[in-house]
Amino acid sequence: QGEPAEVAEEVEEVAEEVGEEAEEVAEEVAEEVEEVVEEEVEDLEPIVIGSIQDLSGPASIPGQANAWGAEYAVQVINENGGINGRMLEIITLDCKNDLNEGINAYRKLVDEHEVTAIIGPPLSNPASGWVELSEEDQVPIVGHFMDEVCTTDPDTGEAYPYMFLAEPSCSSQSFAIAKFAMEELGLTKFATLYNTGNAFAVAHAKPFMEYVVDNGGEVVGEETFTWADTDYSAQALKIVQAAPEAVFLSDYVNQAALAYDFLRDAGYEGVILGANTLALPFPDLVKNEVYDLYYLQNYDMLNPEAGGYELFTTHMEDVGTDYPKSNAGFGWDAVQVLVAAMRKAEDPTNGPELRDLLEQTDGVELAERTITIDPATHRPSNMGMYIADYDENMQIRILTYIEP
Amino acid sequence: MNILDITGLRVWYDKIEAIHCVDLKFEEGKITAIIGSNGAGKTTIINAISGMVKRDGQLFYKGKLLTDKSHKVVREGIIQVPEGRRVFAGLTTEENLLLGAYSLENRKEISGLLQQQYALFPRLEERKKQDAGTLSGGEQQMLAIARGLMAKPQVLMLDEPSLGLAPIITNDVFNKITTIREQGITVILVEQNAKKSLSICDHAYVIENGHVVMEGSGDELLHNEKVAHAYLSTTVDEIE
Amino acid sequence: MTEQILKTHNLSKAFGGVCAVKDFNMEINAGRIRGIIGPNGAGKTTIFNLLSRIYKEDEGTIEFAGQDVTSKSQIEVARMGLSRTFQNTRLFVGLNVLDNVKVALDHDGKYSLFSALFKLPFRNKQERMIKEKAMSCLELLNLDEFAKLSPSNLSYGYQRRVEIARALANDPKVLMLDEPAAGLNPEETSMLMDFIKDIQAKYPNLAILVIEHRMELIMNLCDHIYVQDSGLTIAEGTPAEIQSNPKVLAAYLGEEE
Amino acid sequence: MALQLTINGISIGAIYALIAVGFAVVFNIMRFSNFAHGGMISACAFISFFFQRAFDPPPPFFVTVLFSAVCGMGIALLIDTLGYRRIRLKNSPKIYYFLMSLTFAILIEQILTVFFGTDIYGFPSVFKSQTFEIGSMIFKTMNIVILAVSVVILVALVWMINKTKIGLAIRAVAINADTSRLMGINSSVIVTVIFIIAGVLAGVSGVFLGVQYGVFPSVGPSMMLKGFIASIIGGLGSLSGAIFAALALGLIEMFLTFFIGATEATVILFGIMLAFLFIRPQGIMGIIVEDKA
Amino acid sequence: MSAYQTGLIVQISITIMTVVAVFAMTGLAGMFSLGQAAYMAVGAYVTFVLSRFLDIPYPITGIISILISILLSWIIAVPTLKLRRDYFALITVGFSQMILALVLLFEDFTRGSIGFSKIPRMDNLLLVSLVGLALIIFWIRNLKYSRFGRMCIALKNDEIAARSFGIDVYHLKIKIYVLASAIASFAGILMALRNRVITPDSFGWAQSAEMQIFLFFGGTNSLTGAILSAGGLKLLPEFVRDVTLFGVSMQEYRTIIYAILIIIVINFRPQGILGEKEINFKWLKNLYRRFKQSILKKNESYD
Ligand SMILES: Nc1ncnc2c1ncn2[C@@H]1O[C@H](COP(=O)(O)OP(=O)(O)OP(=O)(O)O)[C@@H](O)[C@H]1O
Ligand SMILES: Nc1ncnc2c1ncn2[C@@H]1O[C@H](COP(=O)(O)OP(=O)(O)OP(=O)(O)O)[C@@H](O)[C@H]1O
Ligand SMILES: [Mg+2]
Ligand SMILES: [Mg+2]
Repeated sequence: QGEPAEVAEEVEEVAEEVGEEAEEVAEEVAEEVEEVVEEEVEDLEPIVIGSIQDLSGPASIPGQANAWGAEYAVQVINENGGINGRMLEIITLDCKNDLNEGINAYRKLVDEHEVTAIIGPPLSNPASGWVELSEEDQVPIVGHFMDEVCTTDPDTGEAYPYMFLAEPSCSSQSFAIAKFAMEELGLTKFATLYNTGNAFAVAHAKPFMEYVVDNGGEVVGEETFTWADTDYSAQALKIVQAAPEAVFLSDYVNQAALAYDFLRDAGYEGVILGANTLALPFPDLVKNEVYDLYYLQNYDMLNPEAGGYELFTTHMEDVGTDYPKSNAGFGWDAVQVLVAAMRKAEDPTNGPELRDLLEQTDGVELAERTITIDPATHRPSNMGMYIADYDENMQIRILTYIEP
Repeated sequence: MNILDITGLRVWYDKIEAIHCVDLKFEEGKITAIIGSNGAGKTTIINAISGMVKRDGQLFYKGKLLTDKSHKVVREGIIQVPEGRRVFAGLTTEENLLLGAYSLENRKEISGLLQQQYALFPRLEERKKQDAGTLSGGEQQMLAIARGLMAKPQVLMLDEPSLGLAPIITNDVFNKITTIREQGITVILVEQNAKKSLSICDHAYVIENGHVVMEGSGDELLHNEKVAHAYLSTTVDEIE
Repeated sequence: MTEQILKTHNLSKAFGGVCAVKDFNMEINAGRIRGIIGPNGAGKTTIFNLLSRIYKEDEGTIEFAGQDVTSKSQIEVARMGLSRTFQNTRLFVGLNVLDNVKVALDHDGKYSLFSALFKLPFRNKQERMIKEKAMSCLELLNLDEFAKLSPSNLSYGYQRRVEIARALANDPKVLMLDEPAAGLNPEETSMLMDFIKDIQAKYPNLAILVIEHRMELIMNLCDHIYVQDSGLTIAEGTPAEIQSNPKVLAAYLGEEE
Repeated sequence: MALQLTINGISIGAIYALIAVGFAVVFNIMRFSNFAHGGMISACAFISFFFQRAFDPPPPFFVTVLFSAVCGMGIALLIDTLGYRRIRLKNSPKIYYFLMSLTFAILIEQILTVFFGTDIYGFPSVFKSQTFEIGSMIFKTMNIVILAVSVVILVALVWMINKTKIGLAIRAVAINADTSRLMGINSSVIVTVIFIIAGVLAGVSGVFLGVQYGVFPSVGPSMMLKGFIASIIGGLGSLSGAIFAALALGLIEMFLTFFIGATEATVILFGIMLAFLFIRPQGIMGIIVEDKA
Repeated sequence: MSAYQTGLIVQISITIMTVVAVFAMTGLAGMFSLGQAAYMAVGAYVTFVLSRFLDIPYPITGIISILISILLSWIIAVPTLKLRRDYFALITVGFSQMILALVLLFEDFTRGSIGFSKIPRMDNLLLVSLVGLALIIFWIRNLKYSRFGRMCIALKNDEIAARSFGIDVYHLKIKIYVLASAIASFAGILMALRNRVITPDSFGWAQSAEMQIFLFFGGTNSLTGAILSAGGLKLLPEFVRDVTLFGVSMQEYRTIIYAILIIIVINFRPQGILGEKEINFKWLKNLYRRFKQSILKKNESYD
C-alpha cells in the first residue's frame, strides 16, 4: 500500500522543521534564561554585615543576648527572602568590652571581611573607638550603645555621620523615669547614687539630675562610688541624712542591687528609681524587701499581647534562661533598622548611600514599636520607655508608657 | 659491720658527672673521714647519701636499700650537718634546735636533748632567743652541729664542721666528735683540716675529681707521702 | 710613707643587750697587714661591718684617709677606697666571673647613662678600659680561664678568690678580708698566703686587714694583731707576742699541739 | 553619726580582714602575693551557691560554710598540683609563684565567666533580719558574724603557727625548704598544708562574700586588692598586723568616703599609705632586722 | 597591607615597648611594678587633654606628658625604693588606682569613664611606632650591656654586696624606674593615637600585670625573649579569633587558652621561653662565613 511510508516521510519532514524551530526557540530561551540566571546569581551573593558584641568579658551576658538577637533577626529575614532576594550574612566578633579589642574586631570586619555595615555592642566603651574610624571607612554602624557620646559630638552636639542608635538613649531613658517620678508620683526631692567609673551609670545619672533641676525639682544628694568599692554604707548614710523622696540607681544590676541593700540597711524607706538594669533577676539579688521601686523597661517582654513576646520567649528557650533579656530585642531592632535602609538602597552595599537612608529612617517596624531617627542626632525621636515595678510575686508589672 | 655500704655511686649536675662510680663503706660506730681538695666532690657524696641530689647506684643502710627521699633518710637516723651552716635565719636559736628534733615525738626526750646541747655549747644557751641569722659565723656553726645532734643520729655526717671556728673551739669540736663516736654514733667527717681529721678518724677516703684515689686507716694516710704533700702541705717528716 | 690610712677611736656597737664591740681602737698604715682574731662571736665581723658602714656605730669615730667617715654611708666609704670580702661568699650569681669583677669598677665608670643608651664611642672606649683592667685583675689571681663562667659553677675555693679579685679591682686603699681561708685546704691556704704577699708587693700602698681563724696564715702575714673577746680587745701586738700571751692562749688558741 | 560610721567601718574592715588573713598566710610563709586567692573565693562562692540551691529546703548555713571550706581546700590542692608543685620541685625563685597566681586569677575568673556569665546570683539571705539596732545604731548581722569568724580564725592560726610543731615546720620551710628536708620535714607536704589553709579561708570567705555581695565571677578579685594592701601594711610576717590594718583601712575609708567622697578617698588613701610606709616602713606589727653581712 | 594589619602591628609595637621597659625595670633591676599602665594613662591623658584645652600641638604636649611622668615616677620612687621590695609592688598598685581615680575626678577635662575621644588622626603612626620601638629596643639592649646593666644585675642579686662596691643602689633604681616610666608614657601616647579615644579602663593594674606576665613568659633575663613573647602573646587572641574546635568558636575561650599556655610554660620552662639566652645574629654571620669559605675553597680547587 505505500501509505504509511509516505505519512512517515511527511511526519519526518514536519518533525525536522519543528525540530529546527524548537531548537532555535530552545536556544533563545536558554540564552534568555542564562541572562536572567546570570543576573540572579549576581544578586544571590549575600550582603555581609558585621556584629561586634561582648561574647566574653565583663559584659558578656547582655553581649551574648545582643549577638543572639542580631543573628536571629538575620535568620528570619533570610527565611523570608532576604533583602530584595539577596541573602544576608552576619559575622559576629568578640570585643570583651575592651577598647583595643573592639578596634581590632572593627578593623578585621572592615578590612578582611569587607562588611557593609556593623551592628554594635550594648556598651559604649568599644563603640567610642569607632566614631572616627567609621567616618573614614564609610561604614555605617547601627547599635545600642546608649551613651549620647557615641552618636553625637559632646562638644558641638553634631551627629557623627556614620553612627546610629536604634534604642532610646541614656538621657531619654533618664528623662522618662524622672518625668514619671515628678509627674505621676509627684516627687520633688531626689538623690543619685552611682559609679563614676561606669560610663553607663554616669550617662544616666547626669541627665536625670539635669531634668530634675530644669523641671523645678531639687537634687539633695549626689553620691558616687568606683569599681574598687564594695561598700556604699557611708554614701547611704549621707543620703539618709539628706532625706530625699527618691533615689535614682543607674548602675549595672550587681552594683544596683548592692546600692539598694545599703540604702535600705541604712534605714532609707523612700522611693527608689532604677535604670533598665533593674529588671529580673534584680529581686532575687537583694536581701531586703523590694518595695517602692520603679524602673525603666524597653519592652513589655512577658506580655503575650505585645509584639516582642515571641522574640523574647524564643530567646529564653533557645539559650535556656528564666529571665527575659531586653538585649535580645536590641540586637533584633538594630538589624531591622539597617535592613530597612538596605531594602530602599539602590546598592545595599554602598556605605554613603546607606548612611543617607539610615538618616531618613522613619516608622521602621521593630520588635515592639516603630522607630524614627532624628537626622540631627542619629538617635530615635519617637521611642519612649515603659515604667515597671514588681508585684507581690516579684513579677515584672508594666505600669505605664512614657512618651519621649 | 658496715652500717652504710655504697657501690657504684654516680651523681650528675645537669650533664656533668661530678661523682664517677664510687664505692664507699662506713663501719658502724667508727669515724670515717673524707678528704680532698676544693671541688673534689665531698659535699656531693654527702648530699647523695641524704637524698638531696639525684643519684645512681646502690646504697645499703643496715643491709637494706636506702630511700632517696631526704626527709625519710633523716627518719632512718642519717643526719647531715650541712656545709656553710645553713641555719634558719628568722627563727631563734632554740627554734632551730627544736627543728633538729623534728622527727622525734617524745617531749621529755626533746627537752633532755636540748639541755645536752646547751651543755655542749654554752654559748648557744646565752643566745637562745636571738635570731639565728644574726649569730656570728662560729656561733652558727655550733648551732648547726648541735641541731644535728638533736635528731639522735645513728649516722652523723659533718660537712666541714670546723669551718670558721676559732682554734680553741675547733679543738673542742674534734674532741666532741670522738665523744660522739663513743656514744656509738657512726660519723662521716668531711674536712679541709685533713691533718686533724686524719688523726681522729678510723678510716679515710681521699677523693679527687669525683674518684676515690686512696683509702686506708687515718694513720696510714697521715704517713703517706702523697697525702702529706697534697693535703697537709707538709712532708711526712714534719708530722713526725 | 707610713701614712695612717684607717683609724678608729673607741668604736662601740651593741645589739639589744649583747655588746658586740666595745671601745675598739685601731690604726693601720698604708702597705701594712694587720690581723684581727678572737673567738667566735667576739665581734670581728661586726668591726668590719662598722668600718664599711653597714652598721651604724653606737659610739666612737672612724677616720679613713684623713677624713672622719662616721657620718658617711656605705657607698661613700666604698668609693673612697675601702673594699671588703664577706664571711659567706657574696658573688653576683647573675653575672659571669669577669662581669663580677667589672662591677667593682662600674660605679666610677666615666660614661653617662646617655652615652650608654646611645652606645657612643666614648662608652666603647671606657668599656674596653674596664675590661682590660678586670682581666688583668683576674690574671693576677690566675682566674682568667674562668672569666666567662658563672660563679655558681666554681668550687668554694675559687669563689673566694673571685671575691678577692673583685675587691681588688678598684685599687682600694684598704682591703678587708673576712676569713679568706675558710673552706680552703692547707695547700690552698698556703697558696692564698703567697697570693696575699704578691698583692702586697704589687700594691705597696694597700693596707690589708684580715680576720682569720687559721693561725698559720695570720702569724705568717700580719705584722700586728688585735685579739678580740666579747667585744673587748684583750691583747694586741706582734705575732710572737700574741702567740705567747697567756690571755690569748686561754681565750682563743687553746693549748697548741 | 561618727559612731554609726565607726560601726560600718569596722564591719567592712572585718571583711577585708578575712581576706587579708587568707592572703597573709600565704604571703607571710611563702613570701609571695597569692593573687589567685581572689579567684578561689569566687569559685567557692559559686560552688556553695549551687550547693545551697541543690537542696530543698536548703541545708543549714554552717553546713554550707563547711562544704565550701572543703571545696576551697580541693581547689587549693588542684592549683597547687597544677601550678605550684613544679615550681617548688625546681626551686625556682618566689616570683614565679606570684606570676603563677596572677595567671590562675585570670584563668578562674574567665572560666567562671564563660560558664556562668557575669550576671550575679543572689544567695538567699541567711538571717531573718539583715540588721539589728542597739539604740540608734544599726548593726548588720552578717558583718558581726564575719568579724567574729575572722577573729577566731586569726587566733587559731597565730596559735598554730607560733606554738605548734607543725607551725615551726611551716616557718622553717618558708625560710629554706632544702635545709628543712635535712631536718626530716617533708617540705612538699608542709607547703601543701599552707595552701590548704589558704583554701579553707577562701572557702569561708567565698560563702560570706557571696551572701553579702552576691555571687559573680569577680566578687573575690574585686575585694582582693584591699586585702592585699591590708596584709602588707599590717607588717610582713605578722598575721595580727594584717587584721589590724584591715580594720584601720575599713575605718579610714568609711570616714573619708563620708566626709570627702568615694573617688577622692582613693586618692587620699594612697597618700596616707605612702606617708605611712615612709614613717613606718616595717608596717604596723613588723620589726626591722638589720641585715648581717 | 590592610589597615587591620597595620593597626595590629602598631598595637604590638606598643606592647613590646612597654614590656621592654618592664624588662629594664624588673628583669635587670629587680623592681616588680604593677603600675606601669598608669604611666601610659598619664602619657595619653596629659598629652591630649592639654593639647585640646590649651590648643597646643600634641607633639609638644606629648613631651610635657613624658616630663610629668618622669616627675611622678620620681616622686613615687624616692620614698618607696628605700623600702623592701614587696612594698614597691604595693605602692605601684595603689598608684595605678589613684591615677584612675584622678581621671574620674577631673571628669570635666578627661570626660571620666565615658572616654576622651576625637584624638586626631596620625597618618604615619605605623612608621613612628616602629621607629620608636627600634630606638627603645636599641637603648635597652645597650643598657643591658653597659655598666648600668651590670650594676642592675648586681643589685638584684645582692644589695649589700652591691653597696660595698660603691654602687649607689638607690639612685640607680630611681634612674631605671624613671626611664621605664617615661617609655611607658610614650607608649601611652601612641596607644591613644591608635585607638583615637582614651578610656580609663585600658590602664588598670591588670594591664600592668599582663606586662609582667609577658616578660616572665619570655624569660626575665632575656631581652629578645621579652620581645618575642610580648609580640606572640598579644597576637595570640587575634589568631584564635577565627579558630573553631569541635564546631565551637574559640572566641569566648581566648583568654582561657592564653592563661593555660602561660601555666604550661611556667611549669615546664620556669625560666621563660628563652631563659637567659639572647637571640642574636651570630649564627647568621657564621653561616655566611662558612659559605664564603666553601666558595673560596671551590675557587681554589679550580685553580
Ligand atoms: N649545684 C651544682 N651545679 C653544678 N655543679 C655543681 C653543683 N654543686 C657542685 N657542683 C660541682 O661539682 C663538683 C663537686 O662539688 P662539691 O661541692 O661536692 O665539692 P667539695 O669537695 O665539697 O668542695 P669544697 O671543699 O670546695 O666544698 C665541683 O666541680 C662543683 O663545681
Ligand atoms: N644584726 C645583729 N643582731 C643581733 N646580734 C648580732 C647582729 N650581728 C652580730 N650580732 C651578735 O654580735 C656578736 C658578734 O658577732 P660577729 O659576727 O661580729 O662575730 P665574729 O667575731 O665575726 O665571730 P665569728 O668568728 O664566729 O664569725 C655575736 O654574738 C652575734 O650574735
Ligand atoms: Mg664541700
Ligand atoms: Mg665573723
